[in-house]
Amino acid sequence: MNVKPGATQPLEPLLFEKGSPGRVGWSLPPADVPDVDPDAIFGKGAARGPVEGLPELSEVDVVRHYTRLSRLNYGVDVGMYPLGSCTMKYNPKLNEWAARIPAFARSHPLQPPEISQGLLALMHALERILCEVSGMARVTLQPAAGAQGELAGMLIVRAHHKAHGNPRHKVLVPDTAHGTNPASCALCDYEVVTIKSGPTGLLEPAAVAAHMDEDVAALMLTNPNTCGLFETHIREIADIVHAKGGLVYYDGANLNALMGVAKPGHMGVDVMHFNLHKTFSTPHGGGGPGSGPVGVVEPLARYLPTPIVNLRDGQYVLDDVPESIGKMKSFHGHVGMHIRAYAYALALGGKGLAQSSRYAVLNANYVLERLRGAYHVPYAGRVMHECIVTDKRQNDHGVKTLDIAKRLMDYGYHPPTVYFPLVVPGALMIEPTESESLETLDAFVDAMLAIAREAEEDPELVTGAPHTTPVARLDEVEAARKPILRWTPA
Amino acid sequence: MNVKPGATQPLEPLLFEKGSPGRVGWSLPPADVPDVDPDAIFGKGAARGPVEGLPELSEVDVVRHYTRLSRLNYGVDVGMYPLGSCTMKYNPKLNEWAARIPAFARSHPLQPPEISQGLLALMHALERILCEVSGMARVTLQPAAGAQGELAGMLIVRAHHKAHGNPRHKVLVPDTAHGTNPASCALCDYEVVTIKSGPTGLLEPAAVAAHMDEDVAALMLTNPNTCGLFETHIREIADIVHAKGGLVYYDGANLNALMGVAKPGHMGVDVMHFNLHKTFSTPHGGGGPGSGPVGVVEPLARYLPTPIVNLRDGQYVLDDVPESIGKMKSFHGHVGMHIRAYAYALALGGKGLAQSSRYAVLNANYVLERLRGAYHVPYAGRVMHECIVTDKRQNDHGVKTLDIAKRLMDYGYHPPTVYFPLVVPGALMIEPTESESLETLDAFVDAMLAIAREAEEDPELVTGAPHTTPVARLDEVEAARKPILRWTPA
Amino acid sequence: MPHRYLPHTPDDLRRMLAAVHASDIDALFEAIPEDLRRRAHLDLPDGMGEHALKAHLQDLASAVRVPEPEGMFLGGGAYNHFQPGVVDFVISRSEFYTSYTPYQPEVSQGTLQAIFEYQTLICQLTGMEVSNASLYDGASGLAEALLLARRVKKRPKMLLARSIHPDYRAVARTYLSGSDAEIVEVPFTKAGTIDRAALEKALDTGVAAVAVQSPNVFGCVEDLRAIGEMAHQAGALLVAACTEPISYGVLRDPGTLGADVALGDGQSLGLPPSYGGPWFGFFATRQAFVRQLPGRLVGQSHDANGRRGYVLTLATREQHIRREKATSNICTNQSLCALAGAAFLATLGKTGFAELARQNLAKAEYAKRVIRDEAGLAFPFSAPTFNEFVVEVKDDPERVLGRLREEGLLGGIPLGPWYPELERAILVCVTEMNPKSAIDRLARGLKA
Amino acid sequence: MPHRYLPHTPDDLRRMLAAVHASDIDALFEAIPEDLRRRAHLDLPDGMGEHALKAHLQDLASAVRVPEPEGMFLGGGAYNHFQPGVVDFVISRSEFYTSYTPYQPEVSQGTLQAIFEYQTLICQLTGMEVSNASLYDGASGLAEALLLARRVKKRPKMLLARSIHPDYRAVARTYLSGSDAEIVEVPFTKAGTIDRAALEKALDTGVAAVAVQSPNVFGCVEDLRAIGEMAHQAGALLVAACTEPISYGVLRDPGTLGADVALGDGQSLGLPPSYGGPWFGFFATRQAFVRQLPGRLVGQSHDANGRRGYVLTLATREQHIRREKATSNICTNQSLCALAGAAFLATLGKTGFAELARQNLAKAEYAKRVIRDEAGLAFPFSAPTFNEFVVEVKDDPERVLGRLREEGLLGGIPLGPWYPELERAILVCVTEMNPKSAIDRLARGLKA
Ligand SMILES: Cc1ncc(COP(=O)(O)O)c(C=O)c1O
Ligand SMILES: Cc1ncc(COP(=O)(O)O)c(C=O)c1O
Repeated sequence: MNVKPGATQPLEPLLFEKGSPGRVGWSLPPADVPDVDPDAIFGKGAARGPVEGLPELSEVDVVRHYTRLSRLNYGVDVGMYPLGSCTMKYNPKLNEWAARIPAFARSHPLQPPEISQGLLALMHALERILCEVSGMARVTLQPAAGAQGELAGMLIVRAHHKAHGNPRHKVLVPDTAHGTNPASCALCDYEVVTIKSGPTGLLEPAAVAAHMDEDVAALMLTNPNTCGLFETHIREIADIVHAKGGLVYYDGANLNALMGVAKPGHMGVDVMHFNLHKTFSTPHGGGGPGSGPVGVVEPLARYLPTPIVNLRDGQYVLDDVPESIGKMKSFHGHVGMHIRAYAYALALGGKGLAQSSRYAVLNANYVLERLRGAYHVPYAGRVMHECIVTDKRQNDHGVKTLDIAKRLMDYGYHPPTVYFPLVVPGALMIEPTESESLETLDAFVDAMLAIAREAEEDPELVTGAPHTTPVARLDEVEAARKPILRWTPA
Repeated sequence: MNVKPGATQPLEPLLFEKGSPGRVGWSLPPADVPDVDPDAIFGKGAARGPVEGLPELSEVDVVRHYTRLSRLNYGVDVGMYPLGSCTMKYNPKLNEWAARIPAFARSHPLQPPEISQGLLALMHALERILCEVSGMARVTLQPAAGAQGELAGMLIVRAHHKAHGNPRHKVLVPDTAHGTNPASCALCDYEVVTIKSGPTGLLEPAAVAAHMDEDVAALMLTNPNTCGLFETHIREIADIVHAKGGLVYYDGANLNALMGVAKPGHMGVDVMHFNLHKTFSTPHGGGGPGSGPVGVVEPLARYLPTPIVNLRDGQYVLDDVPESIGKMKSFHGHVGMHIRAYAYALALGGKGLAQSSRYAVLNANYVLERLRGAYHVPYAGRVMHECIVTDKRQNDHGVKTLDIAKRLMDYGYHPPTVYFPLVVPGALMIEPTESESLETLDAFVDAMLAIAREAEEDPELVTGAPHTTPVARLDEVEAARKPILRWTPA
Repeated sequence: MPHRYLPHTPDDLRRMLAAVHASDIDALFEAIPEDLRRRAHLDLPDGMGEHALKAHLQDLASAVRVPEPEGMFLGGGAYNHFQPGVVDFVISRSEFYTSYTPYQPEVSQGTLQAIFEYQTLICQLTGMEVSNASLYDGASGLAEALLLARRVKKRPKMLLARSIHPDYRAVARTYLSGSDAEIVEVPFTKAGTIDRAALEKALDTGVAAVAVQSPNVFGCVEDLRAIGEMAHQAGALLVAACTEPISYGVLRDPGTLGADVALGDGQSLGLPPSYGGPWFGFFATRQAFVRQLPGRLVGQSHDANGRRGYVLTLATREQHIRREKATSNICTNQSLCALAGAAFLATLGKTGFAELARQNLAKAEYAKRVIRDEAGLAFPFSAPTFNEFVVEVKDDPERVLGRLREEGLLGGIPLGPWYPELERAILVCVTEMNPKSAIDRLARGLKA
Repeated sequence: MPHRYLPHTPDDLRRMLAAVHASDIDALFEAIPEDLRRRAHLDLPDGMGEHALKAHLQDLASAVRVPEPEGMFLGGGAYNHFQPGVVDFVISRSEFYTSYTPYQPEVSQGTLQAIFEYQTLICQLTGMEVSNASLYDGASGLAEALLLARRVKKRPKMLLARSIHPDYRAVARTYLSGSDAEIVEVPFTKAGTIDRAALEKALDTGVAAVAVQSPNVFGCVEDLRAIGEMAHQAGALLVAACTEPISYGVLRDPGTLGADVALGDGQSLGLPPSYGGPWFGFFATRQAFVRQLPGRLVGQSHDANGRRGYVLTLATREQHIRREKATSNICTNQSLCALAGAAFLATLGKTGFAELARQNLAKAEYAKRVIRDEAGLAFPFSAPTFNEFVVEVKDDPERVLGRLREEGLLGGIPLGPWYPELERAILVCVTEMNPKSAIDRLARGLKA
């Protein structure tokens, strides 16, 4: 280690490097029933003593360990988090309270529906809200995240085709698509046919038509796409797909641009997923949990994952779906996330949701407009809820997208998404979300402009960044070459 | 400002430097009753429009503002906080939950006792616990903090003497006393007579006897005293005071050394206060709220602040105290703190409380023993729950106590109490508390030893500290010369 | 036996005892006389696991049968308001609640800046020039204001309106009981406000301060301007306490009306009643008296690199420097509660705070109307009120309130125990938490 | 109209629109066909203030009538355990729950180190060599394990014990429904465990994996070692799911017993049931299969100054790099829940976790005794169990459970809907949360 003690705030040792044998952070009252002998019950060799290696810490040790670790993290509560495609909007505090209401948190997934009416009512109401926002006929709340939603959706596509005699073999996926799209297709044994997007960043009807045939099960697209552009030709494209009996799958990761602005259900979309952890403000939790409901048009509702909540004779019931693709998850999905998303939708109401999308789009356009002078902009014209700039100009000074991203940390911001979508070399994909005020946007843009100047005047300041974070730039190559994936005793 | 943007993490603007007219962070539903015209009700000139200057922020702005500010702070949850005389022990998470139980938090102080039995039972039980720990006959929970406890206690002393015909005029206070002791005496119009402590740091019976006469209302002392030493002669001293009709007031700030080890009630103490925010783990909150119950021997109970909780016929009742000194606070004191202290005492139980004190003392002695080689130790022998070292040796290199304190921050620790007690020049008063493990103590001592080395080898590293905190050393002199005590519009 | 709060393992103990050259822990206590130690056993139950303790506390809580907030009409110094979730989020940040008084500014900028902002917010609400960092509560604030007046004016007499909350007066009396200050109470009129003729008579050159409360304990708004003019004429200070700071959102601030000290309880600003605390006392005064202020102050400064920062300042007023000559004995104050107050004001903001005050006023006015017009009850006092008021019932108040309690309503506070002459009077408080339907039920119940 | 979640003021809007050269916000949406926009109105109610929304949610909650934890005897995949306060404290730290996947390690060391520790803890519990950073749940974990086996073994057949939780099997079927993999179920015996004779028969060279669960859906402990030997003999992998990870505190780890993949739901490790989630799926395997692992992995590295640090690693397995060739489509996982699990294990520690497992076992054994000896009921299965077991009642289970419900007990899960042949059977789970008195009441109620 090249850093002297006291030259920078100390890092935190691992849980396993702390503590002492016999120290405890928790204890049970003595049992009120006779003790038993595991060896006698399970037979020797099948029973086990205390788990070797588990930490031995007092309560304050644990509290400090995680408090200190948390302070090494950046989050939405710390500042602007313009991570494109991730919709890092504000996560309301009320939602955290709501999910922890004891009657909700303590509910067992197999307790009888008669005593669970409040939860079922909430899930049913959330489904209605998602239907209204999307124009879909029915929505399942079961999938755990966007990618699982995609899998559920593509299995519904498959079920539909199978019911019509042939599951088909191919799915068309634009080259701008998120990695989960082709991966989900592959899980359903569909061959992925990549469609090149046009020079304006849009999917062109002709390109779709050229690949569309009766062995294509579906077109899978994101709208606005991952370049932040609305797929203007979507209905024409949907018609082309439908004409050959194909279905249109809509990746709703970017729905935050469209609430109250346009409904996928009117665009020719047959199946779609939502990311409640994007559009509906449920927190990302450092990488999850998410929630990825799937919406479908009426004829596909019969394939939805089972069960589904219905209202019958004034009672909410969990109904089996007879032709269902099956179950995606144990029980009912991430109900804790449903509660948060529901609270969010109710807090904003119809008008507030529509305003959110409008402001999200205004924010992205505003940032783009202010960055134009200093950064290369790959696509002309307006954008939706996110915008892309690149490092093309900065490359002349040896400064790359990754450097700009790292340098932003020194200014107190989380970097944008970098090097995605793959079709834009050196992309910096900026999604401010509607949560950011004009002043915050201005301060962020000012930092970007300062970095552009630094790239010209003092490029090493940028390529050596970050300078003010708890650790300096980390060696990711080394990590992958000789993976150390767990602590082991020295 | 000499710091370039991006050279250090940005600080946080003031609330008033953020926001924009018309922005809101909260709203009420429309009223379900007719609106009214304040001008008509109060008369023009007596009514007022919106308060000028209040912030206009969205919810996320507020959350971020305070999250960022919090990250500029150090707390017990961040690391060891060896602030002498402050007992910065772990603040259990369970206690925070307990104080927020809705039925407790929503209780109005004037709601009838019939519906408040759970709270009154808790307060009564806490009084019994404090009596058991201290050996006092009765305890009032009303005082808000230690200093208010002192005032209540000294007013009880005064009431006692008044009832015996003469309130008397003087109070004896050792020179090691905390500043609140003389200040509280002054509030009761008692003249403070300072008693010099002896060369071993202890109060000497002869010194007390020399000042004791029939115009002395009380001796006010802290035990262990603020040098961390047990006042060995306490009973002899109490006898001297009692012989002249005086009372003994015991400042319980350092009671963390003595639970289950020795009871003030057996030492000749007549009145004392507790600091629940020290000994009983209620959090310090960046300077409060505290809670400073006062205990008395039986004959003084009649003077306690009114009302007091009694159990009668199986019901808890709030009884007036007819000869009471009056009220110290509106209502019943800091009940939220009583709940926390009660939960703490129950979590540990009698054995655990006794262990706490024993380990607190062991920790202080261990630290002192390890520091002896590198720092000057003003008093020989063992200490109780805290220990004092000084900067005497480091002075040769131009390094002072304040520098050592600031340098500790770079090693990730909160500094000890500095320059207190006043009788020890350049004191560093270290109170580890029982919450700290051997490893933590060792790491802290290692940092202290490293600083002692730095003081010799590279004194400017120490005198220029801190180097790694959010701001560098602050100019306190300038602040006092031209006080800026609030933000004003530019 | 190891405990979750105590990290010492048997092996740690062995090593530490060896290091301090002690055979056992008892050896460390040799300075304590043997017989003290022998008698120190704690006759208390054994410690409890987290689960059992939670269950026990929940049992106690279930023996507290407080109704839903919509049925709560108690005020009288503690008010039934909504606490935005943001406030509890803020004061639950570890670094705020587990830190000490910010004596070391380099690692305490969070608390320091937040309190500097708090001081500013209190100045904005009260219209005063300087605010301290908080006091224990409004009641001790009144006492401190009188002590300040005594230091500033060097006069012994304090005139206190009898319409000040009795707990405020009681605490002031306790605080001043050791001193030579003399407290004289001034009666109230049928308006429910201070009797100005009596005040006029009591005002002489021995008076250091005239203290009133507005809104006062009856909810009535005092004419601070007129009282202030009288006080100032006599060379005394005007001390303007306040039962309910939400009223600052619709009532002219005491600073503009001539107050020399403004103070009160901050509970309404985001803190739960908690059966009486902890809350915070706000305390603000004129610039001229800054060196007489009790309690802590945060001031702006800068660091060695010229960056703005905040520090505790003017400590020469305080007990840890001045000892018996300090302006007050206060040390620990109500920092975290003041932080909650600041977060509350920041969240509500200019618009929300005005809206909140306006709705409190409107709800109380509606309640008065239905109680008068539909329940046919009378109000003993005529002065305008903010969100609480006194109503005279036709039966024993305890009986009336007992009946209301059976319907899930805490209908008000009987005033008889505080003011024997008001034995049929109930103090009723109505806030944004009380829906119209509950107010209507209350009116019906008061009548019955 | 401004909203607390939306910072845009009218003035901001004017300035921003001017900057983007748009007359109004609608102009920004010109790329969207007019008629789509015309039909996009949201027929939803207006937004709610925080107070009203809280009240509404509380109303919904009051329509959920779940009994106190002491009367809860439901298991079957979600368990009734105590959540130490520390766990919720940890996952309530803003910087943990409001951050994204730690793609930028310099500002994500908190999450990265915590997950590295999580991976270690899961390896310790399961006795496996590598753990990923979590999957959605145990059920999809089973599916991923089968897909892993398919990639590794290049064989199509998967043998699944019918004693695996039906939801696990259902999800595995769904995941594999698009593929050419074939799922064959293996029956259970009177012991309540997999029928090894049937397994022997089904095991041929087409089999990629044998999957069992231990404890299984009946609470019964499978003989992993024997099953593993059979599987390995046939060249197949042993996939060892687990209903209840607390059992690892008293049962030999699957790694030692020969499992190639160990997986399950982590709910018991500090997460509330929450009507089904979110929890996390843990997933661990042998070092040899590390490049076949689904999901994220955190690895140790160092920074430019040589300080230790953590990064996401081996991303070439993942969808964002490998797209359709990825080992799984998973992207967002259950990071915060995994963090909760790690904090739970850190808090309980070696001693507490062992103690917890032991008490669960003791409580369940006691319950079996009173149900057998005092209620006189029989158990259809003979294999040893951990904290849940199957009991046969003498009446319609729905009726028995309905009666128990009236006494405030959720007495168990009727097995008929999952296993028609077990129409009189109830699955009963007993944990540290059930006091002896409640167990005794349960026994009496089951008999009645
Ligand atoms: C466009 C797009 N599609 C799909 C996903 C996958 O969603 P999830 O991470 O919830 O599985 C993402 C996530 O970033 C995305 O941005
Ligand atoms: C010895 C001593 N006495 C009294 C006090 C005053 O207590 P409080 O701050 O609670 O008013 C303190 C506080 O630090 C103290 O250390």
